[in-house]
Amino acid sequence: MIANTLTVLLVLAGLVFFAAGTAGLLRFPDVYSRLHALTKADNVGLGLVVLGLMFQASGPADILKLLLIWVLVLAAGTTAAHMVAQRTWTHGEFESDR
Amino acid sequence: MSPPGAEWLPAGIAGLVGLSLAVAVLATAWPRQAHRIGLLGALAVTAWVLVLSAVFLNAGPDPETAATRVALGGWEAPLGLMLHLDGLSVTLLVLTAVVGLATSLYSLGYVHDRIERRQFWPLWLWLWAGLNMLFLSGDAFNLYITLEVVSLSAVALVAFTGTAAAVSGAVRYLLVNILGSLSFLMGVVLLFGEHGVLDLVLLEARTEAGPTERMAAVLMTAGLMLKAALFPLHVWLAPAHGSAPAPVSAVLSGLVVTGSFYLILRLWLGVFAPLATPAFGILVGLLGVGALVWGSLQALRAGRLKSIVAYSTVAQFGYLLVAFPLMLVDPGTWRVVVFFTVVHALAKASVFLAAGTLQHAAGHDRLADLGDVLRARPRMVFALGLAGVSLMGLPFTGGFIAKYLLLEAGLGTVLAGSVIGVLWVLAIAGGGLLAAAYVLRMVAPSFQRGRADAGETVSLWMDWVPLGLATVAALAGLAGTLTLNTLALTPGAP
Amino acid sequence: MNGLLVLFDLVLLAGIVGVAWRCLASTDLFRAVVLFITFGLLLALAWVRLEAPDIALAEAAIGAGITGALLLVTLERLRSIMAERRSGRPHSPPPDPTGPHALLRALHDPLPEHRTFLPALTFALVVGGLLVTALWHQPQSVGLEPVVDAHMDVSGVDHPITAVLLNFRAYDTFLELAIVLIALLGAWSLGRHDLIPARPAPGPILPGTLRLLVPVAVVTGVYVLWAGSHAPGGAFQAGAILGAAGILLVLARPRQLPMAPGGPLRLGISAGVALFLLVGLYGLAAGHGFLGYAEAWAYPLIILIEVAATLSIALTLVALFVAGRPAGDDA
Amino acid sequence: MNGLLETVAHTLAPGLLYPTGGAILFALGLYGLIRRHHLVLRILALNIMGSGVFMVLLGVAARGEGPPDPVAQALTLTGIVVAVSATAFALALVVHLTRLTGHAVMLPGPPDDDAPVEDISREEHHADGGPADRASSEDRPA
Repeated sequence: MIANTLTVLLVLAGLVFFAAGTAGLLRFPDVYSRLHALTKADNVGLGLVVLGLMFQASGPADILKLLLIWVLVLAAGTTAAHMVAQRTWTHGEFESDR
Repeated sequence: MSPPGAEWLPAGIAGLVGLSLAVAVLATAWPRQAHRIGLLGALAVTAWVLVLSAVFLNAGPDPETAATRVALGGWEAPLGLMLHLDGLSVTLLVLTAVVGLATSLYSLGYVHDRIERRQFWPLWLWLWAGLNMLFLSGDAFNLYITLEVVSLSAVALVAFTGTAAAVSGAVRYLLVNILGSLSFLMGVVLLFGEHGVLDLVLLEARTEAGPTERMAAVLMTAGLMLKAALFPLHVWLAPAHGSAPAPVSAVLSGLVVTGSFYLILRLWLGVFAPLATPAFGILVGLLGVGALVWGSLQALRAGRLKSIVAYSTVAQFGYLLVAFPLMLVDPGTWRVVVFFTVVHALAKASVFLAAGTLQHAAGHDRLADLGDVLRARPRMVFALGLAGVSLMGLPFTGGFIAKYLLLEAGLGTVLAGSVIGVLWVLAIAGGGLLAAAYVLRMVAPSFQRGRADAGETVSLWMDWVPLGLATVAALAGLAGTLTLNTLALTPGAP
Repeated sequence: MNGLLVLFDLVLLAGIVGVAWRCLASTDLFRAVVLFITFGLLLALAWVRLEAPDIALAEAAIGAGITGALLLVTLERLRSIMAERRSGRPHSPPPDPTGPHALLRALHDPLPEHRTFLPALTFALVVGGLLVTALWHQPQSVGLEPVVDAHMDVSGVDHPITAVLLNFRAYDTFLELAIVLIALLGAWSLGRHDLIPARPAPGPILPGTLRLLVPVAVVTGVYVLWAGSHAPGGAFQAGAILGAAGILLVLARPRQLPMAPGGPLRLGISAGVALFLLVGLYGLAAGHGFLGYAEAWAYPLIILIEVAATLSIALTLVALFVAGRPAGDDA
Repeated sequence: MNGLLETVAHTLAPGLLYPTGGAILFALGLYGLIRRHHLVLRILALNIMGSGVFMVLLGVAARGEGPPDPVAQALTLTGIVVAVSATAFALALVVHLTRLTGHAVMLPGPPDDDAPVEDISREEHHADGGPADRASSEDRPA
């Protein structure tokens, strides 16, 4: 019961971060601030969702898998953000971005 | 006591699939020897098909199912996949073997560049294996997969010369093929959703004329008509077939298109049989008349030899549509239709091969400037003429017997009091006249006076194979009774 | 709870259809491709809702991932071809729709886009409407679930989808491998490959991440392959994951693709099909039927085939990403 | 009233909702295929049509109470792999076509009298090596 409540609360908190990140993606003016909103919100939001789901895991193996997913998304997201930012820095923004 | 050989039949059927696949895989993995593997493979597959059909004709089909069915991996339908051999598949397998062997021999001379040989042979052997599997498949979803094997390798063969015309034709051909496959697959999904089985025999036992069957019939037939280039869904054919290398054109016009048509026939003889109504038959027949007229007119105004041949495919397939309403009146007509397809495939392949030789010799295939080469190469003129005579349907050729039987069926409907039957009879007779006109266009320059210049030398294979295949096409009439009797060994065949 | 799920289904479907619509209506190719990748990921969610985790995995890895990478590299190639042409010789104009044979060509060729609106709309509405009608009139069929279930104990594996793919309908799966191979042969027949026109990313971040990700991808691929015998996963998903790792490696050094030796590469791409065929022919000779296994040997043979298939699929997907044939193949 | 509610509830069951969505995707892809001329968009349209087919298949398999039909799911997996193969090949063709002609839209078929047809059986075409190297020197006459 407590585990379920914690799960719901943590996942909901994670969703708030996702919503904020999405709003930032849609509303912020340039690539850099959008990346900032997106990656930060996704990292924390996904962390909270993963934390919440850990209470539903059936064993340590599941918990490890969930953690692994989080770490991998962090690594992939960081690299992608870096590359998008670097491309924008050297080549300028896409026309359709403005 | 079953006749000799019957116990080997199932292993022989699965073995044919295995053999044609093994040849293709070997050529893929070892492209340096692909042409040698291809030649040996072609001979082996042809021999296997001939022995298999002899055993099948001797032993006869399983009396219970009226066909010989093989459960792959030992899993019977509905769980597993069944291979299905009956008179219809035997006929088309033999046709494929004959045209395939001729094309392989011809390609030995035609594709001689070292790098192109490495590209051509594996793709061609995959195409051949795909066709064999298509004719043997007895499962709706497996048919979709074999269709994809056939169409992807066919498109690759159209494109592999890498010229703008060829690649442009191939892109068009690929999009059409994917669309046709998806339409077919949607039909399969509908049937599976309603009946929960994929095996064609089981499906046939469960179908009745409901909304699912109607929609599935529309989707699957339209998809296959696209692939078979049946009028009015034929517009992709001339660019693809006309710009491909000669052996590829021969296989496309002779076998690939025939494969899709085979599937339409198979479905309407079995699963969709309850849906055929006279009004539907008349609609199809009218499309056939349109195909005959339009395709012939295009062939009459085309300026390139290969374009003429490509458009004549559109026209000749009109006969198959015209025959549809006749089938509804006299169900036995379907055997004549298959016989016609066989003769057409043989004749069409030899015309394309002959056109390839002439193009090689002259360096182009513009009809207006081909006279010199035609005059210097009587053997090619003879091959063109012999195959053309079969396409026209002059007496004593296979084409004559096929058209005679079609006309007879048409007259039968007229005598039975059908007014529209007059149109079918006129179309069949008129189509022959139009065919005579465009066939004469192809060979006419050789009768005019002028310079004779053999042009580039051609290899022995390219010189003799078209003539040999044309002779087979002309003599196919002798095998008419055998073919019709073989076809009678098909489940549910009237 | 049920009502919420229905609401979720409706929102998801609306999203899928909406994204597909925006993708097809887009005038910007890059935007269309990004929307298509989004479409694939949303589809994966739908497959989860339809209790098809295997398909969701495959859709995310193959449908969205690999297809997305192929589409993006195609756009980059088209862009660099165009740039080259613009700087070099004059651009040949697109085909002229009017001209001597305008009417005849209209039969062959697509009409101008603005003239296709009504016919296309009517056609699509009729086809869609008929489909929906047919679907709504379908009775519920039992399907093949009970039959498969009854044979699970003799299939050699514990996961029904793997049992269907590699035992009951192994012929389909074999031909599917063949189709992947034929697509590659087709792409190779068009010509030799050129370097991938990607802009190399300077700095240590990408190589560093790859050093981390590629081993993880290999482990994940092997895990997904192994899991396939009793849980969602299998050769195709594993092949796609390994293929993605290979594509990342290619992308990291676009200016210096490795010189692949012809012979071993050919063997690698055809290994899956070849081994599958050998096992199939052995089954025929041993009396279990073509592509059949003795019950005791089913599990090891299935695993053997899956390993070879995974390697071939991964290799073929990377080769399809690079497109043309490597110079080594002509030797 | 009750009958109407029942119909709505029945329609919204996943086993009917998703097949309907699949039919819509199929029709949408068909529409896009006819409307759009750029070949990459046409390929996307065909992929969307294909996803529609898979959605119908999986939706139909999930109808009813029991576990979903594993055969339908296996068929879908096969279909997805076939689709990605065909897409990869189609994209390679489009790139090649663009390299030869400069545009990625459908060209008219060879008009009968002036289309160059490559004859690979003749020697002189191979002075420059294999078919691959011909790409830059060949173009379609406008």
